[in-house]
Amino acid sequence: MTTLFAKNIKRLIPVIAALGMTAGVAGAAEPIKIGTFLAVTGPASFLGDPELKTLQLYVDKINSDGGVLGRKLELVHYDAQHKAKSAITFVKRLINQDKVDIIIGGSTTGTTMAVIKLVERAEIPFISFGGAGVITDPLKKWVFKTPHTDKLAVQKIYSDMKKRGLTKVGVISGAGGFDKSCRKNAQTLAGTMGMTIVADESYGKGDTDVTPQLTKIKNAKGIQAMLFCGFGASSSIVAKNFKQLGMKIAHYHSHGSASAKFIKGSDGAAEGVRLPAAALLVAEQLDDSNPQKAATMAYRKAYMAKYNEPISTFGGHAYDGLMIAVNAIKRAGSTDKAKVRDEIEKTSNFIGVDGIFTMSATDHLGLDEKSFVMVEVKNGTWKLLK
Amino acid sequence: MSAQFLQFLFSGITVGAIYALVGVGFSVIYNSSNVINFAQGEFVMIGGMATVFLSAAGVPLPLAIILAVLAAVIIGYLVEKLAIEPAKGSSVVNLIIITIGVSIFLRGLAQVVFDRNFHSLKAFSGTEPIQIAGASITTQSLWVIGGLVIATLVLGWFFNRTLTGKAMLATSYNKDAAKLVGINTGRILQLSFMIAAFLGAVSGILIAPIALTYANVGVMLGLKGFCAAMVGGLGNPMAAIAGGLLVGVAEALTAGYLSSAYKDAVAFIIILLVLFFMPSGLFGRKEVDKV
Amino acid sequence: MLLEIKSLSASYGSIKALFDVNIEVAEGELVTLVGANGAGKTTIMKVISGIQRASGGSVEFAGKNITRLAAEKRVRLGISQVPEGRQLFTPMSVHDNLCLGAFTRNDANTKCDLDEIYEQFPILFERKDQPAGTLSGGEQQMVAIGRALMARPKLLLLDEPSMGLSPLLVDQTFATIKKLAKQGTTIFLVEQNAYMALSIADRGYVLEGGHTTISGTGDELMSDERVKNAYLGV
Amino acid sequence: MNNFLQARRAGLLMLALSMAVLPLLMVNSFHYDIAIMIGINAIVCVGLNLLIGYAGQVSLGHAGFFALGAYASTILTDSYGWPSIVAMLAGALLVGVLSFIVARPILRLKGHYLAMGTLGMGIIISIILNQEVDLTGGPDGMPVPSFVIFGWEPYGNQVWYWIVAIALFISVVVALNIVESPIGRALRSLHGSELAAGTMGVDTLRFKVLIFVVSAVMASLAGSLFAHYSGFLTPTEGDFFRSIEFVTMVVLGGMASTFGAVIGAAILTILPQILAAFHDYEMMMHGLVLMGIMIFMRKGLVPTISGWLRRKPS
Repeated sequence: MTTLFAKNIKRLIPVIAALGMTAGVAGAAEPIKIGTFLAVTGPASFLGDPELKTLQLYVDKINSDGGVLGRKLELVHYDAQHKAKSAITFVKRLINQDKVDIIIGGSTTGTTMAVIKLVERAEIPFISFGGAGVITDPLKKWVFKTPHTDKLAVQKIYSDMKKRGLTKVGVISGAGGFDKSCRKNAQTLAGTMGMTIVADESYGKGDTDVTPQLTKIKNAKGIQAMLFCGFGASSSIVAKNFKQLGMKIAHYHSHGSASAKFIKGSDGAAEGVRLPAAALLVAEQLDDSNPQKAATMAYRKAYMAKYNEPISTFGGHAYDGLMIAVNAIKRAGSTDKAKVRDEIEKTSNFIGVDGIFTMSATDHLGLDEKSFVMVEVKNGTWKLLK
Repeated sequence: MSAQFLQFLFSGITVGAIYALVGVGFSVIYNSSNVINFAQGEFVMIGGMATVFLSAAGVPLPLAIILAVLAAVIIGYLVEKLAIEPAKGSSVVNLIIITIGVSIFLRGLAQVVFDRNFHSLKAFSGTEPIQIAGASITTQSLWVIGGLVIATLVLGWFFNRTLTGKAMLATSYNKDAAKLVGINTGRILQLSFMIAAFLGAVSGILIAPIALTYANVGVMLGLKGFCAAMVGGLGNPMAAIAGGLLVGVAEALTAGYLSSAYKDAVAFIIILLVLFFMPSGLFGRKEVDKV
Repeated sequence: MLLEIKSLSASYGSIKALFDVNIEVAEGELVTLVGANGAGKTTIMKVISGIQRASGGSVEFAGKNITRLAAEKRVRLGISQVPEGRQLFTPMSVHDNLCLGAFTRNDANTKCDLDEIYEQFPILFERKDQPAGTLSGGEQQMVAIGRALMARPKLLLLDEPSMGLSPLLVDQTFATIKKLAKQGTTIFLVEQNAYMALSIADRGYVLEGGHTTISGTGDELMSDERVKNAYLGV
Repeated sequence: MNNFLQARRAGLLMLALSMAVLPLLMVNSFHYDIAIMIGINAIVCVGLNLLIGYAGQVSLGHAGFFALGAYASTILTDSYGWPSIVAMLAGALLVGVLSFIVARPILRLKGHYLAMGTLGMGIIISIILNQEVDLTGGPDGMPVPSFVIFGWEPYGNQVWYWIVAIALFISVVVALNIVESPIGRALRSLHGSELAAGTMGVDTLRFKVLIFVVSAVMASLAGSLFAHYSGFLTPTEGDFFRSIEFVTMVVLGGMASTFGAVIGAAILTILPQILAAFHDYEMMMHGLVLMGIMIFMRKGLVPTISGWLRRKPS
């Protein structure tokens, strides 16, 4: 028993040591290390997959153009899935072992929130791709983000509803973090924006049918519109059930449904669904005078040329994050973490895929409601609403 | 009000039919091997994903369906041959971990062979719902329910009328006695995995237009199917069908009348109640503790 | 020899249950094996039918070494066992139980031809749609024997057929066995009720402490003092 | 018996020694992080091993207890301002009472029914943690206040390493004492044959309940440590897959081997870090490793390897 245990421990040692071998060794002309942890597999892979592809695409592009400050970029990536614990472990690995200069990524709000304490303690700049507003509100010194918040999305949706005279809303949301955060915003904003929530339903993980919930919404008194907070396969299931029940009220989704997969998966049921989305989604429909048109078209072209698959708005978050980071490093003239952080905060009028970013000491997102456009599904494709 | 109830019932029966089909797979395998196959949900996924990818590759849908089911059945056979058979005589915990290992492996494989996105199949007979007494049901739901009815009839015929079916039942009742009348119980075990894979794949294809399909679609369906089999009483395929419908309808009614947030807990609360008060399931036979 | 067992041994884990067992059964014979409880009688049966593995020695059937053959394949060769405690498929009907006995016979006309069995055991015909588990002990024994006969065995193994039966039913059961033997079925019978067994057997063996000790014709054994003292309670 | 005591003392010595030597091999804070996670998982596994390995009762719901302990600590310190030690003990008490209440009906079940019962219990806990957003922060989780022991706040992975190492050592001592106590002997008879134990006059259900509660409380305490160490908590800590992970660690290391539980925890904590290099193939490899070990080393690593060693006398 004893000797056996000793043998096992001895056997373990090389494994642990091997983990240490990968630790970077300092050198003079070393690359700028950009650390990232994304949900490339698992249920949030629809976020992480295009994000990683975008990062790889543009890191290669920048390197072939001579790099940044004369140094090459090196992307250090781990697949943290949607798991907070993996995110914590991998961010520790990025900070302590890989010794990266900046961290971007974190596909979900959950994985982002989980590592905030770590990056704040390590004092390393961090640009998240997580959706929820809590990431930068309240403000954290070292934390920034690129995607529009669900709060902005709900604001945009409510404004559109108001414009059409709809004030009585039924909300349906899933069990995920995005869903719950969006639902909470829908509740709190309803008061300030003069909306009334007349039904509030939710569904579970992996549910295949939500007609009972929609039936309740359909029968809610005075209902005029339905808002769906969620993403992935659920978006299509909700749309299909909505159609099945012959519901006639206005049908709104959050920006979580802003992907071609949603329309395709809905088998025609997505027709008439309105949602807020990044301009990227309808880049070719933008006015030529729109300053975002050039940036979004360029990203779209590059991505589709390399991967031969439709772009998603999520990859856009990664593009903006990487570019904001690179620009800040250029302006700082070094990878000094404090300087880079200050420069990120000074980002101003950066025309990205998600919108035009102007950050400040009180705003670590730098986007407003205007960065969203409202679109509607028409004839199986996105139609920009003006 | 009654139209609303009917609507909940339609939803419950559609979902319940899916749980039932998965649950029957659990039962059939448990019957011939006392193995709870935690990879049962993955057969559902393989059926759906393979059909989607084959038809996207230009294979006509009926052929794609046949090939997908065939693929699932072959994988079912391989799972038995390569993971279950070598573990003959292992303890319950070991077998649980092995089948969970199979489940993780198959999901990983699907991510590599297919992809990580969700996909949909077009509804088999259009998307126009049918109205019944103020409630509506999609034609695809009818396909699912029809699939369950046919599966029930075929299984009933198989177990009660064919010698192979009877041999399968006999093996579940008394393995040694089955060997003594010349039944190859190893073959029966392989057959049970193939039947379970067949049922899983068929349900995966039938629900793909409703629930969509993706590499992890089987996880929750597998657990709920397990509930269905357990509520009915492990080892009785017909009871698993009743169990599945019961769980599905209970979920829909809970979502409709009580709380949609805790709808998912319903299946598991039913399970605990059944286990505490009727340990061999609602329709199960008493199990004698083996010394 | 139809069945030839040579220096057979078997064990449960590290416990040796049998060693050096030697038994021969010729075609048409009714041979019995008697011994005390726990002597290993049932283990021998299981080794012959293939449910239990032998750890040494050999089992030959009709000149073929079957020591390592799977149980279900032995049925095809013509070995049928009526196991101890009957081991019916209790939730299934009597009819289905009997039909499963013919599982290995693929010829169409015997698919499930139960006339002979029902002729032999008329009571089973009356009970044919009842679940086997609801029958009385004696009737269940008939089903078990009937199921084994359905395979048209060359060798019928009977393991403790009198166990748990009332004296009247024991007599009935032994009458049945005798009748089967007369019809030409080769039978190997294991019994705790040594007196009954030896009185109908052509030959017999005594199993003691896991190996065969005395053998002889039924009459010889019945008059052997050692057997008398130990097993016949005389 | 004497032999066993000797082996046990030597085993503890080895454990203490290896925990003392390990820091010499660890180059950076990330290595400490892995070691700490191993320690926390190992505490759960040592407790779970009493239940699975010695009492022969499967639980597919222990992550529920782990998460309850973690959330109790977090919520009581965060929302109610309790001292972390008190919150930790309160969490343990809560889990103790809860596990005691569910133990009797659940442990009457056997085999797959027991597995299903514990699985259902764990999933219900996990659903509650996900749904009660105001209390738990929902699926996105909540930050955890720092751990404070009598005014001292441990900071840095090296400090945490020692806290967890000491906690693990105590857990192993407690577990070994239980194994060697009259209860432990009763437990082993349980595993052999329950009916036999029943006829020997051992009140099997009472012992099973006791062990169930002990293992749940150990999971709860480990959960509290985890929450404070990681600083952020999400409901995935209590989900079905986490429960499976714990069970796998126990079975992989070797059932009915306390040190095996520690080794199982170590291997399965390191494994994902190694498999991370395989990217797309990570899940497939993970599944294969589970299957392979369960098929070829049924009794788990430690008993199987010690069996090999015993077979060839060296």
